[in-house]
Amino acid sequence: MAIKTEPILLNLGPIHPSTHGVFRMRALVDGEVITDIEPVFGYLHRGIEKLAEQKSYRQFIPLTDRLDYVASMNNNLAYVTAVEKLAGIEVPERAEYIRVIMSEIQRIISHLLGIGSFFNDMGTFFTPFFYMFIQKEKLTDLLEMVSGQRLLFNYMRFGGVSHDLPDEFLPALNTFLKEMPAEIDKYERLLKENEIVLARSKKVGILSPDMAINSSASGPVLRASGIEWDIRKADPYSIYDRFDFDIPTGTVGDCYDRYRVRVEELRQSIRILEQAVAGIPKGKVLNPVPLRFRPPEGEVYSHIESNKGELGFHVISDGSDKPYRLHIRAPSLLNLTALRKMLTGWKIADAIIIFGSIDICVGEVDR
Amino acid sequence: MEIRTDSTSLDIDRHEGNLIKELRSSSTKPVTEPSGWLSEDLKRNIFLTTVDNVLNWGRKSSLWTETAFTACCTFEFISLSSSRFDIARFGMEVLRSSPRHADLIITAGTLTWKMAPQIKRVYEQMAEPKWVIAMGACGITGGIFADSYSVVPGYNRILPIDVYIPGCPPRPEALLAGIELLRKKVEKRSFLQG
Amino acid sequence: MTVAITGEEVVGALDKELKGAVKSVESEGILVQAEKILDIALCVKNNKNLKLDYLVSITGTDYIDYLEVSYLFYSLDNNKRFTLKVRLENKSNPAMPSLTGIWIGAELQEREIYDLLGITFSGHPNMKRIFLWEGFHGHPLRKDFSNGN
Amino acid sequence: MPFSRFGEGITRGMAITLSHLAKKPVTLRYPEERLNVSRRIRGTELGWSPDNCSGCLLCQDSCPHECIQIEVSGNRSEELPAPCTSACPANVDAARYVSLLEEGKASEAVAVVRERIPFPVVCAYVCAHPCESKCTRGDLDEPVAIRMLKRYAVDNDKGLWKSNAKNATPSGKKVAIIGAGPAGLTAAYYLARKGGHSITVFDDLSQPGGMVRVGIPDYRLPKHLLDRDIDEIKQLGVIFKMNTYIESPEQLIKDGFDAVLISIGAHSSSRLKVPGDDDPRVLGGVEFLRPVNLGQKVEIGDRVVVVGGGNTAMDAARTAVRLGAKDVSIVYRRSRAEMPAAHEEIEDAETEGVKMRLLANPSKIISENKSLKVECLKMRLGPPDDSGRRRPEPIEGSEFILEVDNVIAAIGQKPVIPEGFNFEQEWGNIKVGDDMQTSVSGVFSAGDCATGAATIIEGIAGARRAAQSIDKYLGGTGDISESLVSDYNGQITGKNTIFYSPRQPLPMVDIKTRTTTFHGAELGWDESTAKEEASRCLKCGQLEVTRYRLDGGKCIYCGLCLEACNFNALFMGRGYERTTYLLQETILEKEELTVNKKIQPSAYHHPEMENNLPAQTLLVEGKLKA
Amino acid sequence: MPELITVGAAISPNLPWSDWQFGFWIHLLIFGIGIISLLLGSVIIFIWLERRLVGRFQRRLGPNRAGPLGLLQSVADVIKILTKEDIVPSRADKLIFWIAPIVAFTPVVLMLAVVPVADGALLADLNIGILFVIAISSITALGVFMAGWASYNKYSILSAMRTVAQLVSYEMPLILSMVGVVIIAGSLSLNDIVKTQTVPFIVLQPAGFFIFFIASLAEINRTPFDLLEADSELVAGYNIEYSGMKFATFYLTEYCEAIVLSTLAATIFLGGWQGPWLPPIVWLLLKIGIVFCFIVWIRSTLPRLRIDQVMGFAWKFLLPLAILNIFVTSIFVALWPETPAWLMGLTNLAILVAYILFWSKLFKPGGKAVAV
Repeated sequence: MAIKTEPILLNLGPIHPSTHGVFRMRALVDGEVITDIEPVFGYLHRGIEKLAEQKSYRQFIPLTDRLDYVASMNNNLAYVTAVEKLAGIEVPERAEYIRVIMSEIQRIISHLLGIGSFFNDMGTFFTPFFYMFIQKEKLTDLLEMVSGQRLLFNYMRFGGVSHDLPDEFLPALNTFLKEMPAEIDKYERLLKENEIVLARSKKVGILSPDMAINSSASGPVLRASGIEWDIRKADPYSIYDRFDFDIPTGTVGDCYDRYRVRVEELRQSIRILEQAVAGIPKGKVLNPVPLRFRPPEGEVYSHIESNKGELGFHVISDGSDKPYRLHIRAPSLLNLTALRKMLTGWKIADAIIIFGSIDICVGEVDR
Repeated sequence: MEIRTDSTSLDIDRHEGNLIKELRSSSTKPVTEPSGWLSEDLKRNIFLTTVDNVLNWGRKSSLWTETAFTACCTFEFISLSSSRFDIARFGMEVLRSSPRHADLIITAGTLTWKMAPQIKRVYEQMAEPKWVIAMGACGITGGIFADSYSVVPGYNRILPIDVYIPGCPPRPEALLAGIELLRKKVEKRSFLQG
Repeated sequence: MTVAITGEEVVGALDKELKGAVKSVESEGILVQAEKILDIALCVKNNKNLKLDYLVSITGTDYIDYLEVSYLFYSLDNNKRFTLKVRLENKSNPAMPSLTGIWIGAELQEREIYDLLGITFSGHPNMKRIFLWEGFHGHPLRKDFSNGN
Repeated sequence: MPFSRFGEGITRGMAITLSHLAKKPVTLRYPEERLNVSRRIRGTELGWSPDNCSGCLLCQDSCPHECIQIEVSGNRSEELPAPCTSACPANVDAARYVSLLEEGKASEAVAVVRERIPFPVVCAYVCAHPCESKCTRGDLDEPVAIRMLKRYAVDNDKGLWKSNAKNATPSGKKVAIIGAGPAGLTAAYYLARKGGHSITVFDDLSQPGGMVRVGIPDYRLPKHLLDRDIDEIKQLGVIFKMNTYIESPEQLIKDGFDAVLISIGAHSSSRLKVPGDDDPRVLGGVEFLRPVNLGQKVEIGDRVVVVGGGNTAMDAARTAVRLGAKDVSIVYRRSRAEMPAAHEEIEDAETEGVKMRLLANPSKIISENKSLKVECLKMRLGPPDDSGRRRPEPIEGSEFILEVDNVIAAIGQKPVIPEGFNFEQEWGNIKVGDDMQTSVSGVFSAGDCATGAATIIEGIAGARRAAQSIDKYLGGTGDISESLVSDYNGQITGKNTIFYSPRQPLPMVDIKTRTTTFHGAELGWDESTAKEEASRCLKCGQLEVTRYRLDGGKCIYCGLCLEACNFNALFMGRGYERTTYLLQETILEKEELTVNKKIQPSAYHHPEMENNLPAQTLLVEGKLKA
Repeated sequence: MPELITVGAAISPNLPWSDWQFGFWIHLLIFGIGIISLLLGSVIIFIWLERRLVGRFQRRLGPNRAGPLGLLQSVADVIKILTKEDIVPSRADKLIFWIAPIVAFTPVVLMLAVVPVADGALLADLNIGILFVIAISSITALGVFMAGWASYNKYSILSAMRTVAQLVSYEMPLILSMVGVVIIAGSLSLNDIVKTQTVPFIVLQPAGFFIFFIASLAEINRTPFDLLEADSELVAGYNIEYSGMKFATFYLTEYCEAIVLSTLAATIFLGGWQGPWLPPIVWLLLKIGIVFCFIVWIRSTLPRLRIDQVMGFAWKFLLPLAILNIFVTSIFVALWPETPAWLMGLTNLAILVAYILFWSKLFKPGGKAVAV
């Protein structure tokens, strides 16, 4: 005889220590088990797509930093390559290399934060998070040296990058690349075999491959379910076809696999960085373009492999100096499509872990 | 309205929508900053008793922040509490997520009208001696999103602000300077003010 | 390289009665009638050599005299890309069938288009505003939206 | 099962956290140990220097969300030289005459131009307009069409400049000028008007004008307009001796001339230097254009190929089209971005049916009786050479043959210096000191023959300098500046906001008349379009900035305004600890922005500061390097 | 009045005032004040120690600005919390809301009554010391539940449910692990247990100490079992609605529990006040400090377990081990009373290791998704 229980409507509300920003989940909870959960969006909806229609192409660049504020370089890259494809601007060789270096550094920073906050939700009192943060501070130093800012860089322009690398950038990057693999091994020893981590994340929140494809997930969430789809390999943009690296994929598609895929991607990014630093040529870094330049009329969709997944910019121009319509394909929003199916049936503690393993950034979800 | 489990999610949304509309129509002018103490110092420098000094010292050196972080400035606050710019030295690394225990709100991020009632409710729930730091351009005047249809142009529309920190995002040291300024303000608080 | 499937290839692959629904053919996609979109999408997804099983993104645009919704698909196996466009003339209350039946990925994006552009998708499990609050007047991405700030 | 090796993972994790106890904490002890931020930091200290700021409002326009409000007004106390004025080799005050034209004062505008150059009409039609490449409006969308505006002014000139032009008292000195090109005539004009010397100009051609007469085809500059400028010089009493070939300048000195100026230009085009280029059907660029411009009948085949990418090549190709050639193509060894010709010339040539074969270079010419076979090689652009242009490298085995009737080599001109001129020469040009005097005292030289083939405006500028030093040589003051228009007292109205507006379209004659006749291809503007175009000018350096409000609270320190300002007027400091109690303190007015000179400078978009600022503290080496 | 004296004599014979006329009252006074001041003093020190130690584990400095080396940091915290506004939610059940902190705090202090600070120097030398400790320690669960229930907040009710489940299910292993010690010591009084510990019982009873330590971690809601106020899930657990003075008591309870249970571990397993050169009280404080640092070390490394895994761990893993431990020690004590200490300890350790390896193969941490 089942005990009659009365469900509670619980708000894992906008202000909650582990919702990675202002994301809200209205959960109908029966004791500990979640019977139904409804994500509520819009607490950080700043109407960036509407603002884009009132700004010139160049004035929109600082806004792209604030989309996924942990992947500011990749947002810039996605937007700038889209407009370059539309207007046919070519980029000097050195600028392409600099863009790849910056994009990979940004991917390492974002994965470090993603993994760190995944373990924060699991309860380790900020310790692995701060170890990863020490590494992130080193990378932030490098990016601040290049662009002058620590988090939102506004570094890339149409036709290249705004400033050249200072001369002590490459040696500093080399020392970082030499010591980073040892750090990653340390994190592995700290967390990879930890029994409590295995108990909490193995076979939890499984996203089956066909459900992943059907719910248009992308990035580490899609690859953890075993589908080998990475834009840098499938549709190489910029000069990614010159570097050799491989795409880590998971097998089961549970929280543990998502964590493992992100750690492996750290190693692959280091491999790319080493090759890029070795091959960077001399030369100018920017083909200047007027402040209010007018791309030809037309429509373009260009995508890159951002940290959270496929970040696409659909730019529609009517020949004037302001974009007519600019749609941003946000990987974090689409990774959340299957959230309800992944969470129902699990307990609240698991819901936090599964949500943390998807690693969204609310700035990109709500735009 | 009592939100019961059987009420459909649509009318919960509608109820919250009305809250937002009320707040939006009522908060059109910025709330004046509690900066009375600045001028008071010049007029008649109030005599701080030793009890005041001890209390203020206690409050100053254990400010607990509320985790009401919204957007990008969050990561500058986290790097502030991380190993390099460690804020635990000022006794502030205790992040209490319940408003009852916290006594400082740092507005790390853009405030949208949909989020405004939540932030206002959290501020009202906080126990009395409480302060607010407006961090970053979005906190001060809405920053780059000031003229968007869904963004509150500056936290001072709904909260009285004690310290403004420009920057987008302000560096961790700028945040530390802001906190130093706030600690000076807490020191000068007299018991009479309650 | 993700190569775009041309409109002609897809029209060729469609069976006869769907051909009528195709209004115009562009280099990277086709423009179809709003009513027929469900079965065209189904046919495009299950067709053996097209296999466009991954819905990438849905973009809604307000072209003053009509609203256009463009769907972008990938076929992950043979690395192909294809766009499907629909135009809705009446701007007072535009409506079109929802694709959540075939792709779950369309759910949030269609809610976003409903919220920001005002196009209702019939058959959508949870058709309400996604970003703005329920009592918000108007749809921001319409060109005639006055910024009521 | 997760607990299968119970304890082993946990203990290894505990060991790692324990090992961290031994490591030294990386905490920065604020405020004692302040971080040395990057040289390029975009700090929250902002500075603005009123004397550099030209009031062009580019920073206000490039700010994504209007944090900068600027109010400009009337005349500036002391003028800042506008970029277009300083870009012009002859320093023509373009900024002033464009703002004059905004009020439709055409004759005052011409007077401003005449203050610096005697050939306003020639420059209005065919100048290479270096001023437009430096125009600040060019950074925003498209540069102001300064040359077209000058053409509008010249077409509607009422001759106001003549009224307040003053001739100097005759000095009794005699000066001989060899070569009646733009350089020679400019020197003649100034020496006659300001120096008061009696001038005799010798030239071996039949009419004065030099390269402007024989090099530039009619559709670009109708000859009667050239004569309008030359008549002004003739009225000064300059004696012209045409069809006379001077053997040696020393002889002239002996004949009683006190000084001689050699300005014979560069009239012989360099040869192709490929096997088979001695065939009569292979012509030099100038050799082909001279008879056409002098009105003689020139026979030309149906298929013509022009080698070269400069203005002369464009003129040769478009003249060939007008002479009835059916298939005219240009062969140039670099790509379109590197072509030295003005980009509107290239576009006009293309619209008139000239085909462009870029990245190709002739390697051999096989002459047969009925046609010429030109063998060309495809080229590839290598790394940039010291001149900044990328050196073309031939691709082996990529030969292709062009069947043509004529080949025109417009790859550069060299001066023809007769043997009698026995003084130092440098790379085929006459060597002159910085006072434009050759190795023989009393003999000066200016124009293409001294500097090598260059634009008309550079020749005029050289001639001005030569005239000054000749006047000084002859005992005069050497001051040839004149002010022909009353001191401009009109109130220049500044605009507080600038709107995006592209350049006015250049009206052209219909395509059929352009390809068959030599009538002028470009039509002038009417008054309203000229005013509209002139209103696009941002009046850099002419405006006084009365209010510069920057909202520090709203600013996101993205640096776009710094990148937009090319007058070095805005800078960000390295200080970042700017916190205030009151909202008004975050808003910076003009005073706060300029008064705190003690801002530690940041090198953001100021590359010259990159090396003399302290290096950044890097955690990369594992310790806080001071 | 005379029965007072006799009662006093029963307290502890060798204390100087045991035969005074009002010896009993003086004894109560001295030890009462001693325990309270020692506890609160050590709480202040240990809060500071924990924040510094966690900082050091994370390669950063802990609090060092409030007073020399940050020693006055916890003093500042206490001052601030005490003078905060004390908010009582309108819908809260006022009476229970007010009593809950007291009910949660007092048992913690009471437990120290039976802990010997030196030979015979304890407030009440009850011969049923351990029974008293166990009985008192289960009241805090009641206090916490009252707090959770009275503050009319969904999160606190959820965390109150979790408390009852966790604390109750970890009482069993806690008690049974102490039973092993009692069998060897032969007496329930803590003083006798300490005296019989010529060899600290951790050597004799490693399995017992293992169970006791893990169960006490669960009792005081410390990682890996800190589900009670799992700040990443249930925001702040039962003390969400408390602020000001009441929250100070809860904050104090949390740390006092940690100290009390480390004193218990010290007295029962590490030989209480016994130690070669230093005075007995210093030895006791030293051992408490060591156990507390071990707790902090665990807190800054391990993630948190899910509630059903915590339950499964208690009932399926610790309880059988505790019963096995009692069974083995009773065989030793009954059949070979004079076995050397090292042999007994070694067999106990062997059982512990064998048990862990064998059982972890079969042990399933927790259920999968519930079909909804």
